[in-house]
Amino acid sequence: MSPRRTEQGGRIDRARTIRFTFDGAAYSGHPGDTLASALLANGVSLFGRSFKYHRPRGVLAAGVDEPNALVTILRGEAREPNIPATMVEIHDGLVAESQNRFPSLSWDVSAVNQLAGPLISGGFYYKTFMGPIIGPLKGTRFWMVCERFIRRAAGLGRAGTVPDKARYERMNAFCDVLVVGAGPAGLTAAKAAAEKGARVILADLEPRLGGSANWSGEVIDGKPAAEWAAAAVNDLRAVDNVRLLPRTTVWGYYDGNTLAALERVSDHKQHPAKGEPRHRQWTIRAKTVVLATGALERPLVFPGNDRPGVMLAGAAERYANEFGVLPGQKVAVFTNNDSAYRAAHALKQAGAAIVAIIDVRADISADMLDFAGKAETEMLPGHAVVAAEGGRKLTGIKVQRFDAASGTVSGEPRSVAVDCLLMSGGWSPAIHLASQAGAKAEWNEALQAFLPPKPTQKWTGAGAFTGAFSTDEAIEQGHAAGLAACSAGRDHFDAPAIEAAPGAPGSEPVFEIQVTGKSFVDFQHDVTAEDVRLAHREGFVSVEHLKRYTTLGMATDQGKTSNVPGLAIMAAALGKAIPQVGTTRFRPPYSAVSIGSLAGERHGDLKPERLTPMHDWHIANGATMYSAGLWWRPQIYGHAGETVEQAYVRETKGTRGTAGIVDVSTLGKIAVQGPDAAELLDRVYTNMFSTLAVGKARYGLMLREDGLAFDDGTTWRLGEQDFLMTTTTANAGKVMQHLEYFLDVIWPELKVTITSVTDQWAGAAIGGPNARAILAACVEGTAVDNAALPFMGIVHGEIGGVPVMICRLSFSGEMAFEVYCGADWGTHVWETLMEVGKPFGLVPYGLEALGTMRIEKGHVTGAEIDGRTTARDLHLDWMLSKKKPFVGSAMMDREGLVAADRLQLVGIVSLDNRPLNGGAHIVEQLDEENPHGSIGHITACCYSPSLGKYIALALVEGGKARHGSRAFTSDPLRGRFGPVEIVSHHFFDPEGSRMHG
Amino acid sequence: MARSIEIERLSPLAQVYRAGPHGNFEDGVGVALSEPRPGSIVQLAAWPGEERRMIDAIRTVTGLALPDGAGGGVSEGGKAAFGFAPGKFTVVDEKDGLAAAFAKAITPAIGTVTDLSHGRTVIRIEGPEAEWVLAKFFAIDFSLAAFPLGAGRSTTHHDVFAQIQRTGPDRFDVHVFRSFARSFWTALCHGSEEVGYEVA
Amino acid sequence: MLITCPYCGPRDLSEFTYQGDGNRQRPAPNSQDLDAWNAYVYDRQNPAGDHNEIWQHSGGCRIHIRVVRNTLTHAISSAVPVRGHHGGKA
Amino acid sequence: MAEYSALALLKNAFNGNKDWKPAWRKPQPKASYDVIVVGGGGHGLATAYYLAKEHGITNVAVLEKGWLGSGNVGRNTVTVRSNYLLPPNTRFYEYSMKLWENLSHDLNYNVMFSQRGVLNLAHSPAQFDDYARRGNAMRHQGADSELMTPAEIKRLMPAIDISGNARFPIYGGLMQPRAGTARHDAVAWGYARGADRRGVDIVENCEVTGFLRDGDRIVGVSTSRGEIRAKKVAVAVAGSTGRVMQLAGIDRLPIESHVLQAFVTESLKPFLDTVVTFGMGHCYINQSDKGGLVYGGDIDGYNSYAQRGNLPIVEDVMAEMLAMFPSLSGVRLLRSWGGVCDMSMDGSPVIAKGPLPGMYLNCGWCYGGFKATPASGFCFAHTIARDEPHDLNAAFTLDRFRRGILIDEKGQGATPRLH
Ligand SMILES: Cc1cc2nc3c(=O)[nH]c(=O)nc-3n(C[C@H](O)[C@H](O)[C@H](O)COP(=O)(O)OP(=O)(O)OC[C@H]3O[C@@H](n4cnc5c(N)ncnc54)[C@H](O)[C@@H]3O)c2cc1C
Ligand SMILES: NC(=O)c1ccc[n+]([C@@H]2O[C@H](COP(=O)([O-])OP(=O)(O)OC[C@H]3O[C@@H](n4cnc5c(N)ncnc54)[C@H](O)[C@@H]3O)[C@@H](O)[C@H]2O)c1
Ligand SMILES: Cc1cc2nc3c(=O)[nH]c(=O)nc-3n(C[C@H](O)[C@H](O)[C@H](O)COP(=O)(O)O)c2cc1C
Ligand SMILES: [Zn+2]
Repeated sequence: MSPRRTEQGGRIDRARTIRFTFDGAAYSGHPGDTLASALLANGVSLFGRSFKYHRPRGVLAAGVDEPNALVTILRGEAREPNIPATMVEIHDGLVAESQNRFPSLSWDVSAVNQLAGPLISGGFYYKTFMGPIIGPLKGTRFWMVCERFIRRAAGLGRAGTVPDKARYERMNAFCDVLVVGAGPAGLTAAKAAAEKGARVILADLEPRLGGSANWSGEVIDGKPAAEWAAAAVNDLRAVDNVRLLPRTTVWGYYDGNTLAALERVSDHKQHPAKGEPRHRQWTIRAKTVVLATGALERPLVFPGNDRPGVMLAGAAERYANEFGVLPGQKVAVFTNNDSAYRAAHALKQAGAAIVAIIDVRADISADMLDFAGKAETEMLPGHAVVAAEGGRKLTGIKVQRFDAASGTVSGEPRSVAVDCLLMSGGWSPAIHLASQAGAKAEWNEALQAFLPPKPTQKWTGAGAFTGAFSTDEAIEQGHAAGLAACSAGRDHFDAPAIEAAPGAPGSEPVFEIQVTGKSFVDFQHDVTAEDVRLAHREGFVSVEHLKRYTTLGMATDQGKTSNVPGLAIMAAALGKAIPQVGTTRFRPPYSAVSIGSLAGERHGDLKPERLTPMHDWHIANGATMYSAGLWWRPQIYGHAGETVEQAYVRETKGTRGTAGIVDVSTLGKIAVQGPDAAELLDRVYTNMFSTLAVGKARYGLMLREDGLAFDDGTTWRLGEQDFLMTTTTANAGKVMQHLEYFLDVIWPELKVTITSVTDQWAGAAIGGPNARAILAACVEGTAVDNAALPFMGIVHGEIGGVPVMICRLSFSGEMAFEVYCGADWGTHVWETLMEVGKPFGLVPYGLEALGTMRIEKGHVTGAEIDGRTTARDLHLDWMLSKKKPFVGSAMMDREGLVAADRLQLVGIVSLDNRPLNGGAHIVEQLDEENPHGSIGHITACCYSPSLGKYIALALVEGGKARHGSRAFTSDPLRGRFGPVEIVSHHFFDPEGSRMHG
Repeated sequence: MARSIEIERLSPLAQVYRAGPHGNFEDGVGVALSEPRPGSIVQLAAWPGEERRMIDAIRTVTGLALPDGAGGGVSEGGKAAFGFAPGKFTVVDEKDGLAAAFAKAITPAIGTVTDLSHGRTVIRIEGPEAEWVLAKFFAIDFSLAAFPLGAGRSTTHHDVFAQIQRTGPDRFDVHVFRSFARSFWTALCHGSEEVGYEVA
Repeated sequence: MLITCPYCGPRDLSEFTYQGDGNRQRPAPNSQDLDAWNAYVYDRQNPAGDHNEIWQHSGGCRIHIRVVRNTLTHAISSAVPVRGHHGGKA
Repeated sequence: MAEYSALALLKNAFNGNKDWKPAWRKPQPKASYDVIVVGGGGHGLATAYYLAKEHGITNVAVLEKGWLGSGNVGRNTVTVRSNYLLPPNTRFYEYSMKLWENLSHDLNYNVMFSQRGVLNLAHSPAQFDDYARRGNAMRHQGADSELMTPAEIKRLMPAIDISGNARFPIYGGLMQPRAGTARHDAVAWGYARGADRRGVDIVENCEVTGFLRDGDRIVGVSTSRGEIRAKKVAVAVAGSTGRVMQLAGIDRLPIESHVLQAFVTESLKPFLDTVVTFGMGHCYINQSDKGGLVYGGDIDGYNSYAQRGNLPIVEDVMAEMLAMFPSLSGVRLLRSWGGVCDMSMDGSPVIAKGPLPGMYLNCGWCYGGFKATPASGFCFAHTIARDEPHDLNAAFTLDRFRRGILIDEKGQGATPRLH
């Protein structure tokens, strides 16, 4: 047994031993230990190095407020930096490392930074590194050289670079009452609400529910408080309207009483169960919340207060009572309030010698003096610690007479040899969650603490959170809050009897002992009291300026211990009262949250995949798949040894030579049904649809309200009141919302139903000289000749025993047909077509060939309808009906939209027979060295097998007027320059003789 | 599609549907996952004021008597129906032919019928942990009090739109777009591993 | 944030799409009044306080909802369907 | 006031840093000024600075309702770039970049402008072409840009996932090497000190609560610290544009105020030198000199003046961050916050005279106005001093919407949440 482990007591399981490593050295501890308690028990005093000065640091706290003892946890190659050792439960095989030290924790070269202290005081970097005005280091160069070193010196832990395989999950929960904090107040609140039948969730960030009852040493209803709490927890566990969430930090209080909580599900296990996540991110929608988050102890500010061995009094008490660990053998206590006396007592009972209690207050109540007597200690009222000494371990302190009213010290300093100093600067209620909405905390002079703001959401508070610092008040308030939360009236409450140590709440308004030496306010960030005063001198006097100028409160602990002392020192410098200075803004998260948990199930799988009905066929037949939004689509069906260009050229030639087939299932399909369906279409399309005959389709163009082009596609009239609209793949969702908006908001009088039927239909477009013959060979129940199926006609029939709907329309420019069938039959119909088409030379083709054929035809897609072009720019003005208003018609003729210099659609032919690049620009005068004078850019390009040339579509200033003129492609990014000719965008078969057949 | 089609329908889940127990099942499975594969799914939309007649038509065609109220529904004897939006209903039948039957019963004066038999994939999750697993995906309250038997809910998991009907005390039918079905199924299986699951 | 859909009940923000200022008036379809169109398409009320706005329950029943929401606190004081349907009725 | 320099630092270190003086004075507002700038953000302060420096107009007050820099200048993700597509933007932001490159010197204040590069990831050939178009547009306007291959990207940031089996594999990227980051607060403080040194009064805790009028004309403001008259009143209040203009009786503008959240992780040893953006969604990350990863994503998507957001966006941003860097799941989010962005109807700003006589308006910065700070101040000062726009801001008018002369980088039209 290590010298620091107490003989008995504590809520650890001494019967079992756990082995773990810290910085490569093997240690052991017990179930119930944290990494901090286990290391302390092993006599470790040095845990880490501070951020700026690399000062040696030990453990300050015992919980979530720890600023110093940060470690990196390793899980295989995955790294979790900056975890407070106080929040790590040990398990067999745990591997932890210290941080921010080189080469080792005990010998760190950067500790020389301490010498440069005054030089690198708050904000020093703003005042220097501006560099020379001329020469190679001018401008920002000099700063960037210096910055490299600063960056290397800064930072705490190291992040991993190997993907983390751990599982993270999200969970949605609903409840009547969420109780945050399972101390005496929270436990009582949960019980009261549960008894009224409310659905209750009780969350606490600690593994062991019970809060301070686990270490207060008090007696409740005749039982040690910890046992009382354990019994209460058991009662709650037994009822099924309560969910207990230990290891769960409620970290965010969002709108609508939505709270975010992080459950550390399996961090404490060596081997998580199968499928068990590491972290679970809870989103809890609570009708009401009980905030019972307790209070956090504050340090005192005096020289050397950061030495390993200087610890918060409450933390030490907790180590002794909850973990059976003695933070020191020779202990002094330094306080401005009564609560630390209990800590002295606890440590005394656990076997330490209490050398002295140094209290800034000159007058101490008889109760407390009496109580101190039991700790067999020297009492030093009206004294202060003016120095804590030692390096990696505390060796002693210096004490001087202190006058609290004037804040001055007097008399000779006296040295006291101790290996541990407990300090208490009073308590700050953990009001973070209540304050996240931005409401102002209220300063309480008696308690010297900020109390919760007025509720901005539906919560009630209880216990130390409200400033009620005694257990009987906490329990009383907890009960009342539990009832109030489920709108139950107050009833008779048998409050338990409590035996507690004496002590009044509140503390003396002493935050700093102002003597020479480095006195730390923000431990992790090395912000000293002098830094606060420097900020004051330089005019950074608003608390928010103070924070930003010194980085006070910006470390991983977010100033849980440091904020109040910091602003108190600023208030003193300004000669103002603390509430006039105010606090900085509270923000989520309450304590740091793993990014993995926030990504939840999306870690490793960002978005779902959308697959067409024929997806597996494409894969089986050699398709290279292309991610288009969420969809996967065949890019090419490459043959062995083919380049992409060779493949699409072959597929294009095959289609234009014989026949080709392409999966068009991804096209957006919207059923537009009802008596006013045609009317709606007339209003949203630029052209007329009410005149369309049943059994016919029409190409349509939609504009946005602002008159710019929005989307295009064909719409099929399947019945008098029944249309099937198709949209581009990318815009399917947007068009759907566009229509729904108009129907709901603008034209509620229209009787139209809009339904997304994209997934109902499998679609295959089959085109080419043999397309009709292939269909004729397999379609039953209808003819497909010109008479039965003219251009833009629709017929119904069967292929392979499956009902199909066929529309004759063409994107490829060939005689082509779109064949639609029920999606579950898509593969069957596709395979039938392939089978029947084989003797006709039918080839499947992908997006590249599709793109090639549309470029040859000059059809536009999203690359041209890019939200900045008008119908005129795209030469679609023939579609703008003059007979009716339509969405966008009023705005489409604004001066900027009809200007002569607008970018308009043209064709481009490469004159040097080299490929063109998408995104290349077009210039009139080539200047490779200093490119300028862009007149437009290429939107889509390909090798055109039909023309035997590299061609492109482009948007170019002036457009049509340039047809036949020479220009250059200018693509400095890819070093591609060369002559081009600007031509009409109709490259191929402009009369459409092929598709009309 | 009045007559039955002989050709087998291909489920989007076929490639990933692996019958048997999975995940942490050693101490029993928390949920069973399956694909009921109904013969027909239709969506019905009533014009404002015609909801009553629509509900009557549903009863005439399917024999299902829908309760009043938003999201109300029933599920019995291989058929199910529920409201999913104002005046809008999803009706499911293990047999095909529902769209044709409704096309006769619902006149243009009442509303519209849209066949989605192929467009939606129904995934069934059943068992003591069904609520727990679904709560990993959807931000709605699955407790019986908030989500009564037979009721339907429209909701989403990120990009995946879903209509969910409670078809048993611990059974839910989740309707998703067919194109997303495989992805969602895979995610659902993944999320079920913790409680152990069996694919029926 | 939770928005109470008149049909579906309280639902998470993630299920909704914001459709902006609900005070805008669309001119008559054949109106040639460019100022009115400009006001409708481009100008927005942007108050600090209660804002009359339109949301779509796009991840749910897909109806549009007229919501009065305070832009300083995000508190919602009313949410009714834009269209004439009544909440709670099938 | 003392020059800042390494020498001054050393000298002060020796006497306990006792001699440093306030970075700017805390004057009482005078009864009248030549120019009042409403809003002590980056743009307002830069405007005052350039009014003094470029136009010799020093009888200027900057009125700030809270503490200086409490707006977006003090809460942004610090990315400075000029990688815009459309000529009016490319030109303007490239000019801004040039001012940034010399700003620390100009201000005698190290704003920590660090040209560490900004990389936009492309996830498909189509997106790559789109970026190439933008990169080429930049090159044709004299800005720098380069395309990068996945292997080059991997070399630059070893933790990035370039595996082909990522849901959205990385196809390449568009890099602007001269782009980078600057220290947000330092920009506000540096401009404040610079303007103050030239005689400008910077008045904090002075909220403009109304406008003084002479007929149509704006002749001053009423404030929480009394009435102040001015020949010219310039409004540069970013996210508060709607509220402030309402005080002048203008209750509709082509502006919506939206909340944008930002995030910072705990400090890490150097992990990421370059600013990087994800292409299949909205997420951008850089690492601060302190070691925190500073990152953000899309706006929450609803009108708000609350400076705080909600969970859905938080989760989206984290998921996208891990799609790029799947090793970061164990790294922890330290703090999140929000700022109110003045989203315009085409995503581009307004720097113009008007809309009322005696008034000048600077707004519409969406979530990209930090990088604009120097050029915005420069152009706004020019517009105020000369009563006509500089060439660089001539396109940023308020009437461009009505006239259809839009500057719509994303092609999203009048849906501010999509810009
Ligand atoms: C989270 C976030 C991330 C961003 N990231 C980037 C980025 O990476 N790169 C980039 O270029 N841009 C970014 N931006 C945008 C950029 O921060 C802003 O566009 C820019 O700061 C706005 O200009 P400003 O600095 O003048 O605004 P602000 O700093 O907001 O200044 C406006 C000032 O006006 C004051 N004010 C308001 N009303 C009154 C009144 N009635 N009286 C007196 N004063 C008043 C405010 O208090 C405020 O201080 C981001 C914005 C946010 C919110
Ligand atoms: N001056 C004093 O003497 C003093 C000061 C403070 C507290 N106390 C003691 O505090 C007790 C009050 O009981 P109580 O129940 O109010 O507080 P408590 O400290 O016993 O319990 C608070 C609990 O809330 C948990 N918690 C805090 N923030 C959380 C979050 N965001 N998410 C999840 N859990 C969170 C903590 O882990 C803790 O277990 C009394 O027993 C009293 O003796 C005394
Ligand atoms: C670039 C940048 C880096 C930041 N780094 C930190 C940080 O390391 N620690 C921290 O607590 N906050 C950090 N913040 C956030 C600020 O604390 C603060 O939340 C933000 O400036 C908004 O102000 P507010 O929260 O007071 O409203 C950072 C902010 C910015 C803009
Ligand atoms: Zn709804």
